Amino acid sequence: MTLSLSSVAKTYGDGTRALNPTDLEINPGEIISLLGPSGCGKTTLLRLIAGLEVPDNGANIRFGDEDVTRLPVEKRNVGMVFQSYALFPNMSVRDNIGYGLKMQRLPRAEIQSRVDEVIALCRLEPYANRAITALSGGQRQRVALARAFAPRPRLMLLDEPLSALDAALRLELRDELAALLRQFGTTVIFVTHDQDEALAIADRVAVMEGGKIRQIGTPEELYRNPQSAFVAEFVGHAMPLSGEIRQQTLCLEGGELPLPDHAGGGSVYVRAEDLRADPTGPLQAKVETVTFLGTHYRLGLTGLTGQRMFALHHGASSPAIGDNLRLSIAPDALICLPHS
Amino acid sequence: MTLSLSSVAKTYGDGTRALNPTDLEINPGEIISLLGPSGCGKTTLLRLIAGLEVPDNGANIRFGDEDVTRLPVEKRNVGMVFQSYALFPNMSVRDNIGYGLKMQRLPRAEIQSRVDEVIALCRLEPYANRAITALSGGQRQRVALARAFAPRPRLMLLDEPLSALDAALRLELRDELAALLRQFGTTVIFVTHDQDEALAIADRVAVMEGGKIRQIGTPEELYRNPQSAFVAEFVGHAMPLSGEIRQQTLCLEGGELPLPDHAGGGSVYVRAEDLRADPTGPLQAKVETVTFLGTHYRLGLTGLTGQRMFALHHGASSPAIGDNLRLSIAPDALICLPHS
Amino acid sequence: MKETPVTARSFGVLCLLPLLIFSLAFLALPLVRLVLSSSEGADGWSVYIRMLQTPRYLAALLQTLLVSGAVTVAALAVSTTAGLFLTRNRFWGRSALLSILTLPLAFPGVVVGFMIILLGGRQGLVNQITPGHVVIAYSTFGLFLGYLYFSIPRVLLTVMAAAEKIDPALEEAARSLGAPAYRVLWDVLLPALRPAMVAAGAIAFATAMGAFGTAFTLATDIDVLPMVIYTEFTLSANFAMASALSIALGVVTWGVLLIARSLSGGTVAAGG
Amino acid sequence: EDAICYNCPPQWADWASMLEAIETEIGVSLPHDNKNSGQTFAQLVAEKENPVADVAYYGVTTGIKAGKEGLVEAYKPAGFDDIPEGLKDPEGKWFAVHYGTIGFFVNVDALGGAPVPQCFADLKKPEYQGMVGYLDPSSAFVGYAGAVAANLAFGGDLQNFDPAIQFFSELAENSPIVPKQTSFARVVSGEIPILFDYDFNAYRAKYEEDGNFEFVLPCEGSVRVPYVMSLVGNAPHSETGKKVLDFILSDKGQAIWTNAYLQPSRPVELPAEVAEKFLPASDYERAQAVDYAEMEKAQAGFGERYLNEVK
Amino acid sequence: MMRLPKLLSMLVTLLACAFLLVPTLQSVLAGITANYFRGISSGLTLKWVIEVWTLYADSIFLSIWLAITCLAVTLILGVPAAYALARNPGRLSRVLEEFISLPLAIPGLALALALLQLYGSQQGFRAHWSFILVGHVLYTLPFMVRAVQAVLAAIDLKTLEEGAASLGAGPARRFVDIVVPNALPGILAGSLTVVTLSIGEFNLTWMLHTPLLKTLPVGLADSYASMRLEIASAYTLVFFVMIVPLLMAMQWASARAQRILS
Ligand SMILES: Nc1ncnc2c1ncn2[C@@H]1O[C@H](COP(=O)(O)OP(=O)(O)OP(=O)(O)O)[C@@H](O)[C@H]1O
Ligand SMILES: Nc1ncnc2c1ncn2[C@@H]1O[C@H](COP(=O)(O)OP(=O)(O)OP(=O)(O)O)[C@@H](O)[C@H]1O
Ligand SMILES: NCCCCNCCCN
Ligand SMILES: [Mg+2]
Ligand SMILES: [Mg+2]
Repeated sequence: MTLSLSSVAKTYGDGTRALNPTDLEINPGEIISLLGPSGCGKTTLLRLIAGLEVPDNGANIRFGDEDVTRLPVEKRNVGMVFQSYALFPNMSVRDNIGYGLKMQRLPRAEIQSRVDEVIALCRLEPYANRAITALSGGQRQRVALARAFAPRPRLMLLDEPLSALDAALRLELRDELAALLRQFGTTVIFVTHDQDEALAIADRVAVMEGGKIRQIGTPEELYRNPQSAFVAEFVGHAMPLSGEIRQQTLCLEGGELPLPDHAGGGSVYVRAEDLRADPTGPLQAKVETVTFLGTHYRLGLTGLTGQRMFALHHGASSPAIGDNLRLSIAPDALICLPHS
Repeated sequence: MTLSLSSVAKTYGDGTRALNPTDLEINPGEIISLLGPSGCGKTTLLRLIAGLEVPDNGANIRFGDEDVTRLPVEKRNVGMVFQSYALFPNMSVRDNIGYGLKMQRLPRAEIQSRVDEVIALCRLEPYANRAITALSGGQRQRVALARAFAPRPRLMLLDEPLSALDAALRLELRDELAALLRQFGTTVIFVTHDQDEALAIADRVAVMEGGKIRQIGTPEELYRNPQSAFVAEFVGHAMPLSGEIRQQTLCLEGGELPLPDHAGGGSVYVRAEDLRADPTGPLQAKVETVTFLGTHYRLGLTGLTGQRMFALHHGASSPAIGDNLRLSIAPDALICLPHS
Repeated sequence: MKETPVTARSFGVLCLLPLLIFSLAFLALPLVRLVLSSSEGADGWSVYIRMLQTPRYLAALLQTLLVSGAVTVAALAVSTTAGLFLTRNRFWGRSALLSILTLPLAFPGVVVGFMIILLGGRQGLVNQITPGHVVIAYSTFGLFLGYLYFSIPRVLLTVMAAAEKIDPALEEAARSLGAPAYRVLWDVLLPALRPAMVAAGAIAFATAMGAFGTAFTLATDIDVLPMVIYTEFTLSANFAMASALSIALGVVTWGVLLIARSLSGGTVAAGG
Repeated sequence: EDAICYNCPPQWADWASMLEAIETEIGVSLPHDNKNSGQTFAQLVAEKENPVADVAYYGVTTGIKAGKEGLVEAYKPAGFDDIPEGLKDPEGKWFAVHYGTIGFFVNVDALGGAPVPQCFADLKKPEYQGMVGYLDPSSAFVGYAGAVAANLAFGGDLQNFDPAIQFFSELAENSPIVPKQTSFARVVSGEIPILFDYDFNAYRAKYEEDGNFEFVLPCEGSVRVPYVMSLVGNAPHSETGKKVLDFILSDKGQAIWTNAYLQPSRPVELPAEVAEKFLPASDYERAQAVDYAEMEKAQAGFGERYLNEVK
Repeated sequence: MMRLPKLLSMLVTLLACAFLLVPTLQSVLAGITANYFRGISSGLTLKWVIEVWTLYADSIFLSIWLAITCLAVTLILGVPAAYALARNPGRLSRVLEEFISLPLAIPGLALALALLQLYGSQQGFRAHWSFILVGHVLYTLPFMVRAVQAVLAAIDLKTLEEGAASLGAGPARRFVDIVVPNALPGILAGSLTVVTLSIGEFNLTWMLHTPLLKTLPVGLADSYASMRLEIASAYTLVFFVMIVPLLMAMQWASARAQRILS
């Protein structure tokens, strides 16, 4: 089922314009992530698709051929996974998973067998008859997924499904979530403000800011070809190389850097991992802080541009604080944006 | 002031042995981190040093020459920063920071000037007269630090000072905290269960487990020369290369690996970043998952040992799922432990 | 819910309807009737002026306010002390003490009055163990004790609930900064308990203002307002004045609760 | 059959026996009801449109007032004519059912060694501190009757209550207990050692309860007052109410009062074994009858003065 | 460390306990003593309790009946209303809440007076137990509403309902399947409070009752005024026997509800 939004916008009762008119098309079976900072309208967009909010006039939401714009959530047949999971504490794991099927008034036997199926898929057999309160965070997440998936929804919608977990568990469950969603095979839209999560799970990522979708594309596209300063900074923490561009040369406080041909007159960005210590490099900076992070050191540098810059340093030992460090940047590591 | 603990142990009223007899010496001005999983006794040790818990008989705690074992906290002159910050909600930022000085019955003018000093140091000028409730998490943390530091304590004790913050803020404030603590110049002990935090901030890290200090050393020492499987796995997520050792060769499911001379008859560990794709490598494994993480790909591998292993892959494109990958490990990247 | 404006809203209305009808019929209308009744005496609406000009009524109002105020202060002092002691110390028999202290929560006022007679009456313990005749039950002090009796549990429960929520780290922080015990109490604990104390005090006060059964049983000479209302009602059936006094009592009590609520910021409810 | 009597308290005037007899003799069951005369009157006023009670029992002045207010229905039960003039409304809106004489009902054991008081004046002595009880004269008829008695004792009359007001004010120094309702049990239990009450209550304690009780007719004199009943206007069970009233005034009913140390309102000779339990007739000579209509007229004014002036 | 303050507060606690407990013990003792004026030496007996039963059994049963019906009515009126209020927090809800809480601020006597003046002349109603019931419901309803509302506010009701809605459940289904079961701790705590308060209610009932409809506390007041001390005490003993288990259960239930809240 293809999901098509056109001119979908939302203004809340208090006048907040949470979402500007948005068009979006999502293909059957695609996993789409809505990524963006807090308050950018991710949840609002998701809830509009679910039918939990009513869009401003003029909007049109289609599930395949069906216009669902005015349909309430209970008639849309979508599966929702909430940040808090919203599992029914008064029901067992089984009953939670079977609730949607019960609402469809399926025969008891069919409910049974379909619940068993989903339980097996989500590897929840040992917990099937437990109370919700007797589950760990990760198990709850799986139950929430199973519950949303059991009625075979046309669309699965997940609002920050991992953010209720602690950091260690989040990392672990990220892979599991990605695997399960792929197994389900349904169209999925999930909201996150964590770029790692979006990059790791989604087929395509829609980066949002200020109630707008800024860019949509595959993880690699976004990382390698950000179309705006915002996307560059938000995805992969690119740092602005602020200086003056004279012809094809970028003049920085810490040296001059030839620019590749495709660089326009706009701004130039670089990522910490692309800023290399190189004794013959054209740039130089002073090491202000050194942080050991196991796989590498993170160096805080001054004197390269007006702001503090960071470089990652791999190796057994690191430059010392106060050292003057020569640096180079590979030409294709420069992110050149038309205008900021 | 040197802090010396000898035979410090703690058994709680309900019989829980939270800390086994521990000896520890901390030099003046050192920043020490207590790192370990939940329940390992970090907080207990910190509270014993603070004087908030009474140690079991036989313990001795010295601040320099002074035996403080039986001194209650209010007489020890230590600065505490709590996980919840425990700022007094009925007092302004100023009054919180000045509270310790007031308890020392300093003249009002001196309190004023010393509070101003600390406020400046912690860059809290704009908030000095605010109510605590009007501060963000990061600002609260700075106030808590300033309050603990203002009376010029002999020792600053911090219990998971960053864990009340959300992930993004935590990262940001980590550097700030490290810088401030260094500026203070006092001896600092801080508790964390996050290895990145410990490695990034501390001069020396004491890794704890089950009520014991397992190893104490600089971040690099712990990372490169873990003395036990626990430390290897907890610091830097080393993965066990479980296989059979025949003479100087490690026989794995995915191939054989010569071991360096120093390897004893114990177990061998490797970190994901040291598992290299190498067409000529002696090992092979099958790619099961590929996760794009911006700076690199993370590959989930099977067939190398009995468990799933991970490798990091730097490069513009990644191996595909299902590929058979040849791998090598640099000899000095192997972590060889005497016996597990 | 927004997604189904019509059905969800009408369901919400349906949920409220029974309560609305009941409150209208048995609360709103009777109160209106009470106001009207107050004007149906010989004095008409000037019954309120007469009320204010009759020293006996004013004295009763003052008495009631004084006794209720004193009880509030005493109950706060006793219950806060006991509440802090019980939250901060675990010992054998603690839950028994807690049960005893909350026991009178559901005693009707008459029972409380009877308890005071048993304690301070002619056959009471005090009279038996003190030399000479010390009968306190039938004095203002007896009434005060009665009100205190039913106020202690109410205040205690609220204060303890709040005391249990105080982050122990606050106290430890103060101590680590060098504060002695009394300063910890003054600088940390009491400020943290303040909203609960205001709320609990308001409850105690409102309950004492309306207390009737206790005064009725003790039959003391103290004319507290509820007794005066009762007397007005029964003496020559002066319904208008009884209504007017009831309204005055209700307005004063409700006003105090309202002020307390705005002070404590939280929800303050009388505990009956 | 059920009927409701307002103010038929089992612990007063031996209504317990009377109610039991009514149940067995004429098959009407009346619930116990502890009001006092004032409460009864107020309740009748409140329920005037739609009464709950069928018959009411109260002090004579309350009966007169209820008659005037039109709260009751005229009814002349059998035996009505035997009731002496002045003790019944000519139309039958109220009529006496028995008398009582005001005095001190004393629990001697509870006096803590102090002598049994003999006069109103004695009660002001410090040795009776906290021991004297009287029912609220502004609410209960007994209380008012006690006040009238004290007033007469100190030289007042129904136009001048100054002596009573002064007496109560002085008595206030002695911390009296002032309940609003019948307090027979509190005297029996010793909680109120001395109560202004009727002879019949005191005799019942003296002869039927465990303990040492006395009835004292104060040396300054006292009053005797009738208790009256009425048929409530528009009573829900009017006919049953009439049956009850008939029975109470019948020989059988009056005999029940007699056995409970009450003086019946119809001139019935006291049986000798009952008579000898009373104080000697010479004492009773100090108790006088008053003009009950006048007494009624003065009641509201006195109640008001009492509330305002006695503290 | 904090010797003196601790000692002092312990003393205050113990004194307060003694103050509350001693008279209840006295009353229990008096209720089973043959002659309290003479003391225990007169012997222990159950005759007063039996006498109370013969005199007041009707009152006790009436009180139990009233408590049960009061519970039923407050459940029907209170639970859906608490739900509606919890789902629509706003000025209007606050006003309504404040309004139904008035019986906590206005003395019972005044409320009873108001009811009497409006409905006192409806003979059939005035003399029926439902008239007293109305008073009890007025007084206990806010406790039910608050208890339920507190629990509903603490569980993320809106999201739970959205979860159910996304699975196809309409408003009524959600109320039955999600709201009521999850409000149960609050409903239980509220129910016990309602029953306990109803059994002990005096201020309103004293004005509203008729001689045929005396509740337990009205009977208590009666017996205090006119019965011997032993009977009054025995009656109080009966009251304790009924109310203390309820109180214990009530505190257990609200502690349980409280745990959900935190
Ligand atoms: N019910 C509401 N009424 C008014 N404003 C709202 C409402 N819900 C959200 N908003 C506002 O709309 C904007 C977008 O909110 P939304 O919840 O969609 O953001 P988000 O991207 O999901 O953020 P987060 O990462 O914090 O969840 C914000 O400014 C928010 O404050
Ligand atoms: N007051 C106490 N009474 C009894 N046992 C306790 C108490 N405090 C802690 N413990 C137990 O002592 C052990 C060590 O606890 P501690 O709080 O020191 O661990 P921790 O390392 O700080 O853990 P976390 O990271 O979860 O804070 C745990 O098993 C804990 O359950
Ligand atoms: N009327 C005075 C209040 C005494 C106790 N009331 C009982 C109700 C319990 N909440
Ligand atoms: Mg959101
Ligand atoms: Mg800890």
